[in-house]
Amino acid sequence: MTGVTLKGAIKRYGQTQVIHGIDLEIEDGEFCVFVGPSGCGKSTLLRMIAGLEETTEGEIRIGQRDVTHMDPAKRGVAMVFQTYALYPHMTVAENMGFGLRMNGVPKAEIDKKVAEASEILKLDPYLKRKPKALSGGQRQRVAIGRAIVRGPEVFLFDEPLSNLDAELRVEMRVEIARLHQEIGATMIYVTHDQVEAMTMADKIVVLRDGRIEQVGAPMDLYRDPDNRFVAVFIGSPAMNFLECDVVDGTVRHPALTDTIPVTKGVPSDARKVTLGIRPEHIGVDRSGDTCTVDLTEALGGVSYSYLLAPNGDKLIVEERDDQRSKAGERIGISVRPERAMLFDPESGQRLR
Amino acid sequence: MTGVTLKGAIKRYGQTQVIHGIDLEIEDGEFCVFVGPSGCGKSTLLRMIAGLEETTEGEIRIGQRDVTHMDPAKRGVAMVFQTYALYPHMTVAENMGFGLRMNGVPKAEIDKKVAEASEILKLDPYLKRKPKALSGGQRQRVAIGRAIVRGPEVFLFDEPLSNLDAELRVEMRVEIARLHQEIGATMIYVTHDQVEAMTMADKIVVLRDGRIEQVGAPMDLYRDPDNRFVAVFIGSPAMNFLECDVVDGTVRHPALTDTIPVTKGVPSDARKVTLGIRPEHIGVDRSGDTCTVDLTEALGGVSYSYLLAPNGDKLIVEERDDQRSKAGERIGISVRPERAMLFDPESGQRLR
Amino acid sequence: ELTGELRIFLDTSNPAPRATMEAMIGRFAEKHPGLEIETTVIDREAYKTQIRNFLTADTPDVATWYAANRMRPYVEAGLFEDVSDLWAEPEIAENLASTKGALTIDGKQWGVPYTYYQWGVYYRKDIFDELGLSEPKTWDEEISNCQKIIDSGRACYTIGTKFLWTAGGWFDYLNMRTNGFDFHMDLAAGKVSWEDERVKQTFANWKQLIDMGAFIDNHQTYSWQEALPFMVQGDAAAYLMGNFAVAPLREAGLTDDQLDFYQFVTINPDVELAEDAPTDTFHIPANASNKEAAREFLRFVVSAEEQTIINNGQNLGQLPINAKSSVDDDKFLQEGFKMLSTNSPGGVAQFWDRDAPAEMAKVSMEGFQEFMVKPDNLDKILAKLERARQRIYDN
Amino acid sequence: MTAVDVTEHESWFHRNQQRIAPWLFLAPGVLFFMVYVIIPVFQSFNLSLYEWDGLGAAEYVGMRNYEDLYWEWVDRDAFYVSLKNNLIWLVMYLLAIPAGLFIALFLNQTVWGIRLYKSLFFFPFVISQVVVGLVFTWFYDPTFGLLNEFLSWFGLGPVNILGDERFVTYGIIFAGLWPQTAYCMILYLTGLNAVDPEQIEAGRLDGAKGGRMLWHIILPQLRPATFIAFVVTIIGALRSFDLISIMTQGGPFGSSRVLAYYMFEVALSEYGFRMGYGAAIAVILFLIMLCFIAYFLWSMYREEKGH
Amino acid sequence: MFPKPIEKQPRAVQISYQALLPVALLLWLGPLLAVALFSIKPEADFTNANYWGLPSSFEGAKNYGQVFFNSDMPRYLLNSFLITVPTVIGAVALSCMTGFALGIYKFKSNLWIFFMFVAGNFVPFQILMVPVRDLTLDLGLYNTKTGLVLFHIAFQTGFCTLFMRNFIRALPFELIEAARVEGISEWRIFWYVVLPLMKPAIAALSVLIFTFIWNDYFWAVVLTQGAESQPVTAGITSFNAQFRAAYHLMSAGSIVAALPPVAMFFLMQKHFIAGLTLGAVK
Ligand SMILES: Nc1ncnc2c1ncn2[C@@H]1O[C@H](COP(=O)(O)OP(=O)(O)OP(=O)(O)O)[C@@H](O)[C@H]1O
Ligand SMILES: Nc1ncnc2c1ncn2[C@@H]1O[C@H](COP(=O)(O)OP(=O)(O)OP(=O)(O)O)[C@@H](O)[C@H]1O
Ligand SMILES: [Mg+2]
Ligand SMILES: [Mg+2]
Repeated sequence: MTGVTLKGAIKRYGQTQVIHGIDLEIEDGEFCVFVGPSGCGKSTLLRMIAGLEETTEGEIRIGQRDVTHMDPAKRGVAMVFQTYALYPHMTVAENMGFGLRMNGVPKAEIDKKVAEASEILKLDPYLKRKPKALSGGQRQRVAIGRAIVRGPEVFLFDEPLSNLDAELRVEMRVEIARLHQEIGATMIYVTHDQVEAMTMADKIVVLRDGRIEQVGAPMDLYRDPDNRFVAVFIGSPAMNFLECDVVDGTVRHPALTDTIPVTKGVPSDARKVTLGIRPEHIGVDRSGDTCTVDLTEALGGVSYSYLLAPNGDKLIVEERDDQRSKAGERIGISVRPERAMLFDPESGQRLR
Repeated sequence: MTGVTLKGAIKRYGQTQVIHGIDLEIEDGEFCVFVGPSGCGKSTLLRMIAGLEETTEGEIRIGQRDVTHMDPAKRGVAMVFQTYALYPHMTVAENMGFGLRMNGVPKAEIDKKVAEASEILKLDPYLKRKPKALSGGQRQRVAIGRAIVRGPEVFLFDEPLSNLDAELRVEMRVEIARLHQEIGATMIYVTHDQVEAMTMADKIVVLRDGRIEQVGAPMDLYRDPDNRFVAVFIGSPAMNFLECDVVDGTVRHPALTDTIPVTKGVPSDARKVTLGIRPEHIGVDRSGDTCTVDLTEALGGVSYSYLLAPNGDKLIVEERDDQRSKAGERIGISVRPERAMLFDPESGQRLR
Repeated sequence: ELTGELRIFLDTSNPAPRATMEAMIGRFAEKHPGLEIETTVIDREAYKTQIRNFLTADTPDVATWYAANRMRPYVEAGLFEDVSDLWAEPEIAENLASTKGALTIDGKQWGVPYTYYQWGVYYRKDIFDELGLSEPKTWDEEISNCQKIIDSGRACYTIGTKFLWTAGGWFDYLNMRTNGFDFHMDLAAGKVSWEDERVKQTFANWKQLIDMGAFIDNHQTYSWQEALPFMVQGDAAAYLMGNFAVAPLREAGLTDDQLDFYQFVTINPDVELAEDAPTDTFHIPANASNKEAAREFLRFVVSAEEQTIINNGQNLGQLPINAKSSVDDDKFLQEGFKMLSTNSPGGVAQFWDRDAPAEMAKVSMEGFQEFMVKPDNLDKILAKLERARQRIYDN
Repeated sequence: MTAVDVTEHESWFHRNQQRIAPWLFLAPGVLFFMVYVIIPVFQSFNLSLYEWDGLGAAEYVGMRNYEDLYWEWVDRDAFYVSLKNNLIWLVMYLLAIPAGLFIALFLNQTVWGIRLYKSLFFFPFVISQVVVGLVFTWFYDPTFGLLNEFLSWFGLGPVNILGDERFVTYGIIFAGLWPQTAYCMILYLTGLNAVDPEQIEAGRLDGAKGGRMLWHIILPQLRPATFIAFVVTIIGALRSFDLISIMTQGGPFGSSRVLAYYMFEVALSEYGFRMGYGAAIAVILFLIMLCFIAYFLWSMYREEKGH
Repeated sequence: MFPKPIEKQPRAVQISYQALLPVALLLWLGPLLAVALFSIKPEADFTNANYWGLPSSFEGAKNYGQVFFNSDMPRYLLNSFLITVPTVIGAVALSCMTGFALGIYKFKSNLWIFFMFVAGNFVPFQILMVPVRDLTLDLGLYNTKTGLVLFHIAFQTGFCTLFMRNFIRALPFELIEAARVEGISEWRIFWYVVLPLMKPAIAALSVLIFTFIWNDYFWAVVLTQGAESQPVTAGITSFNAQFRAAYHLMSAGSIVAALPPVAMFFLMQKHFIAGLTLGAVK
C-alpha cells in the first residue's frame, strides 16, 4: 500500500492549460475526494494519475515510484468509471478476471481472486450473469470488483455513483466506505456531490479551474474554509454572505441588530468585509423586524426561509422548531460571533 | 381561472385498469402536487386531464366545463413535459409562439405575448436561439414559457425538473413557485421528489397503484399521515418504524428506555403495534447504551447516525449539535410521545 | 499429335448454332484425343464487347468474329494472328478464294471464314397466297404488295431494332439499290457527305415504306428474335433478315410451305444489284498459347466436309465457304447460293456495321432507328451523322 | 523498481504501441482502397487527356476530349442528352423521398401482421436492379405488358414507354423509383420510430393536427432520415446504370442514355473503346457528384466538430 | 407515433385500413407477382397470348427444372456465392480494423483518412471503370472471380469503414480505457473487447454487403465474361439471350437470381434494417 504524490502536475491540451500545477500528498490508505464544479479538472487529474492522460509537466509518484510517464497498466492503480465500463459480452466473473487473464495469470488463481472479491461485494449469485442482467447498483459493484481483483495499491473512482438513483446512491456510498475500511487501500474519489464528499472523505481536495482551493478533512472545511469558494461549495444550503461595513472595529450589517467584532485577519484599514454565515447558524428573532420573509419551504423536520435584508441582500435561514416563519412576515436575525466568518470582499479570502 | 374536478375517473389499457376511480377537487388557483412511487399512475392521471389519454370512465371538469372527451387543444390547459418536448428545429420564440400560430393568432399579438412571457422568465437574450444551444434550466424555462404564452387556465407539469442537476433543480423550484404566485393559475404538478412536493404544494395528492392514499397540505401530511405508506413517503430521511409490543396500555420497544402511552385508535386487544418516529424527532441520550452506532455521516450542519437496536431493528437519527455520535459508540434514545405515531402492523393504517 | 489445351470462344449463343458448333468441336476432339478442348459460348451481343478483354487477357486459342472492317482494330492492334500461312496452303487457297478479300488487310490474312449467308426477304407465302400476291421485283410492285398487306390489317415487315443492326440491314439494301454498291462503300468509308442528295433519296424511299405503315409498331423495343413472333403469328408478312432467321422460324412452327424467300427488289434500275452476305470468321488471337492446335482447328473448320455439315439445313442453315463442299438442298440455301453467285453483279457487302467503322456504325444505326420511328426528323438526323462523319474520319 | 528500468525492459514497439497501432490496423484497408479507388480516380483524370482504344498506345490529346464533349453539348448530341437525362434522373428520383415517406406513414401503425407487411413492402430494394429492369421491361411491353393491359381497362393506350423517346427516361426512372422508394420507406419507418412522442403531444396541445402536425412537427424530426434518403437517392440517381443497360441499352436512338451509361458505351461497348473519351465523361460525372460529396462531407465535418 | 394510432380510430377506419393493406401490397408487388406467375406458366400460354390469365397448367417444376438442369444458371449462382462470400468476409475484416483505428485512436490525419474512405465510397464508380479494368488485366485477374472479389473488397471497404467507425465511435470509450488500465495490449483490446461488441454491426454489415455484391451488375460486366466467372446478375442477361422470348424460363431464371438476397433479407431482417439505418448509405 502506498500513497500518491503530485508535484507541480500540469496538463495542457494543445494551447489550453487545464491543470495548473497541482501539488498534493495523499497518504497511504487515505480516502481522498476531489470535488469542484463541473469542468474544474477533477476527471483530468484522476486520469493523469491513472495514466490515461499524458502529464504535460510535473511529477506523479505512487509510493516511491515515479510513474509520470509509465503505462497505465504498470502503475498499480485500478479505476472505476462513471459508466462502469463493464464489458457487456462477458459474464460478471469474466469481467472481473479479464485483466488477470490477459496478463497470463493462471486460471486457478484468477478464480480464487474473483471468488474473494465477489464475496466482499456479495456478488456470488450473479457471477454467471452478463452485466445487462444486473441492476445499476450491482453493475457498480462489479466494476468495483474488477478493480479489487487486480489488487491495486491505489483505487481511482470517477463519479462512480452519479448514474444511480438517489436511494441506491446512499446505499452504495455506505458500501464503498465500508470497502475502504476493509481493504484499507488508498482511494481517490471524484464527485461533485458534496454529500458524498462530506460523508466519505478522509481528505477533501476542493478544485477550481485546475487549481487546488483547499485541502482538508470534511468537517475542517465546513467549519473553517479558507475562502469564499470553499465556503459556498461545502454545506447545503450554501452559506449566506452579507456585505458589511467595518465601523470602529466591529462588523455591521443592517439586517443584524447586534454587531460582530472583527477578527485578527481583517486589515486595519478595511472599510468593507463580507460576512459569511451558514443558514443553520442564524438565529431568528420573532420580535425583530429587520428582514422580510420572501418565501418559505417546509421540508418537514426543517424549513428554509428566504429573507430579504433591508439593503436587498438575500439570506436563507434554516428553522427547526415548530414555530416557523411565514412568507410576508417580518423578523429579526441574530448571528453568534463564533459562527460568523469574515472574507475579503474582493479576493474572497478568509480573514482570520 | 378555474379549478379542476375529477369524478370517478377510471383509465383502462385494454384489460388492465391503471386508474381506479379517482375523485379529486382542485381549487381555482391552487398548486396541487401528485406524488407517489413510480408506476402509480401520476402521469396517466395528468395526461387524462390534459386530454392526451382517453378517459375510460368518469368525468373530468375544468371550471364548469365537462372536458372529459374534449380535444386537448380546446381544454385551456398547457403542459410542461419532463423532457421539455421543445421543438428542436424552432427558435425559442417560435417554440413559444407555435401554439398561438396554429390557432391563427395574428403575428403581432404572438410577438407581444412571447415578449411578455420571456420577460417573466428572463429569456429575452435567448429568443433567437435553438433549444440545442440552451442549458437544461433554460430549456425548462422555455417549456414553461410555451405554456404561459397560451394563457391557459390550468398548467400541468409532469416531473419538469427531474432532468436537471441538483443545484438547478432548487433554483427552478423556487422559480416555478414564484411563477405560481405571480400568475395565480391552477397548477397540477407531478413529481416523485418529495422535497419538491413539500416545498411547492398547496395540496399534495399521494397516489399508490392508481388510488389516492391521502390528500392534504404538505405539513399536514408530514405531521399527520393517514397510513404508513404516506408516512414513509413524506419526509427525508424516511420515518423509522419500530415493531413494538403493547403491554398494559403502553407501547414498548427494547431500544426505548421510556414507554409511550397507546393512543385512542389502538384496539384494546392489540398485542403488537408499529411505532413510527422521524429521525429528527429522536433524542439521543449519551449516557444510555441501548443502541450501537453503526455508522455516521456528517453533512456539516447535520449528521445522521445509523443505529442498531438490541432486537436488530435499524434506526436513523438526526443530530445537530456539535457533540455527535461516533461509529461504534453505544447510546440510548428517547422519543417524545407526541411525536410518535402508531400504525397497525398489518394494514399500515394509522391508529389515532 | 496435338496435345495441351485448346480454348475456343464462340458467340453462337442461339440454340441451333450453339449445338452445331459444339457438335463440330466434338468431332474435332475425336480426331485429336490428346487435346483438351474447352469451349465457352458467350451471348452474341455481349461477345462484341468482351472480345477486347479476352484478346488481351485470359486469351483463348480460337475465337469467332466477323470479317472486313469489323476485324480491323484488332488486326491493327496486333491482337490477331497472321494466318497467311494457312491461306498459302493449296487446300485453302483454292477453295476459299472467294472470301479471301474479306479477310485480307494489308495484304495478309488474319483468319478464316466458316460461314456466310445471304440476306433477303423472308416472307409468309401463305399470306401472300391468301392476298393473291406474288414475289415483287420492282419498287412499285413492292409498294403495291405492301399496301395490300397493310390493307389486310398486317404489317409488311417485322423488325426489331433494339440492338440497331437490323436497321442497318435495311439501309444497306435501300442504299445499294438506290445508289449502287460503290456509292454505298464510299459512304461507309466516309467519302460522301450524309447530306448528299443521293443519300436523301435513299431515305426518301425508306420513308415511303415507313409512312405507309410497312413496319410493325414498337420495333425499337424488340431484339430481332423478339420480332419473330409477329411473323410467326401472321401479324407481319415478311422479314428482311439473314438466313439464320430461318431456323427459329421453322422451330416456331412455320413449315416450308408457309415460308419463302425473295431477293430484295430493284429500286433504281440503273444500278447493279448488290447483296449483303456477312461472313463469320474464326481467328487465332495473337496471345493464344496453343497456336499449333488452333491452326489445325481452323483447317478443320474450313474443310469441305465440315463446311457441308455445319452449314446444312439442320445446323447453321447457311452457306459453306469452301467451294468443294455442297450447299444443302434446303430451298433457302439453294436460292441464296444462286442469288449470290449469279444475281449480285454489283458486289457483295459484308454488312453495314462491318463495312463502316465502329463509331460511325453506332451513330448511324442509331440514326436509322430514330428515322424509322420519327421519319420527320430526317434532316436533323442527317446533320448529326454528317457531323459525326467529319469527326470520326478526321482522326 | 524505478522508472528507468521499467522503460528499459519494454520494447520500443510496446512503448509506442498506441502510436503505431492505428497505422497497423489501417494499413491493409488503406492500401486496398488506395489501389482500387483513390488512385484510379486520378488515373481517370489523366486518361481523359489521352486518346486510347484500349489496345494500342495512348496518344496525348490535351483537352480534345473535353472539347468534343463541348461540341456534343452544343450540337445537342449524345452528351447533351445524357446530361439532360441525368438531371431528369436527379430530379425525378427524388420523388422516392416523398413516396417513401407516404408509404412509411401508411405503414406506421400497429396492427396484426404489420411487420410482415413492412418487410414485403421493402422487398423491391433487395432485388437486383437487373431483375427489376427485366420485370419492368415486361411490365411496359407494348404488346402484352401489364401496363397496357391496365390502361386498356380505361380505354387508354397502348403506349410503348420504352420505345418512345419522350417517355423512356421516365419509364426507367419509374422502375428505379420502385426499389428506391422502398429504401426511403425503411429509412422513414425507423425515423418515425425515433420521433419523440412527447413532441407530438405537445403539438396536440398546441392545436396542430394532420398535415400541419406532419409539416411542423414530424418532418423536422425526420430530418436525419430525410438527409440520408436524399444522399442515397442522389447517389443512386447519378450511378444509374444497371436499369438502363438492361431495359433499353440507352435506346431508342440513344434517348435514354445518362452519363454513367454513355461512358460505359463509349469506353467498353460493342462500338466503343474510346477510353479517353469515356474517362472524360466520367470526370464530368465525378465533378457533378463532387458537389454532393462535398456537401455530405461538410455536414459530417460539422457534426464531428460539434461533438 | 404518427399519424394517429389506428387503435384510437373508429372501427370503420380500422377495418378499411386492414382491408387496404393487402390491396396496397398487391399493387406494390404487382410486377414481381406477374413474374412469379409467368415462371409457372407453360410455354403454350405465351404463344396463345394468355399472358395474364391463370396458367393453363402448372409448369413451375418444369420451368425451374429447366433453369437448374438445362442452363448455366447453377454455375452462375455458384459464382455469385464464390464472389459474394469472400467479399463479405474480406470487406468486413478490413473495415473492422480500419474502423477500429479511426474510431478509437486520436491522431492528426484521422478525420482526413476517414473522409477519404467516405468520399471514395460516394465516387461514381464509373470513373474507376477503365483504370480498374486495366489494373485487373495487368494483374492477370481479368475474368476471374478473384479479380472481382478484390475490387469489391476494396470498394466496399469505403462504406464498411464509414459504418464500422461510426459504430465503434458509439461504443463507450471507457471500455477501452478500462482495458488499457488493466494492461491489455492494443491488439488484444481489438480482439477481446471491441470485436465481440461489434457483432451486431458485423452481422448487419455482412447482410448488407451480401445483397450489394450479389446484386452488382456493372462490375460483373466490366471485369468478367462468360459462365466460368460471371455472377448471376450478368448471367441472367446471357441466360435471357439464350432463352429469348421464352418468358416462362426468363421469369423462372429471374426469380432464381433474386431469391438468395430475398432469403437473406427475410432471415436476417433485423440486421439488414439495422445496417441500412446505421450505415444508411449505399
Ligand atoms: N480532450 C480535451 N481537449 C481540450 N480540453 C479538454 C479535453 N478534455 C477535457 N478538457 C477540458 O478540461 C477541463 C477539465 O475537464 P474535466 O473533465 O477534468 O472536468 P471535471 O471536473 O471532471 O468536470 P465534470 O464534473 O463535468 O466531470 C474542462 O474545461 C474541459 O473542457
Ligand atoms: N399504454 C399503456 N398500456 C398499458 N399500461 C400502461 C400504459 N401506459 C402506462 N401504463 C401503466 O400504467 C401505470 C401508470 O403509469 P404512469 O406512467 O402513469 O406512472 P407514473 O406514476 O407516472 O410513474 P413514473 O413516476 O415512473 O413516471 C403503470 O403501471 C404503467 O405500466
Ligand atoms: Mg468528470
Ligand atoms: Mg410519469
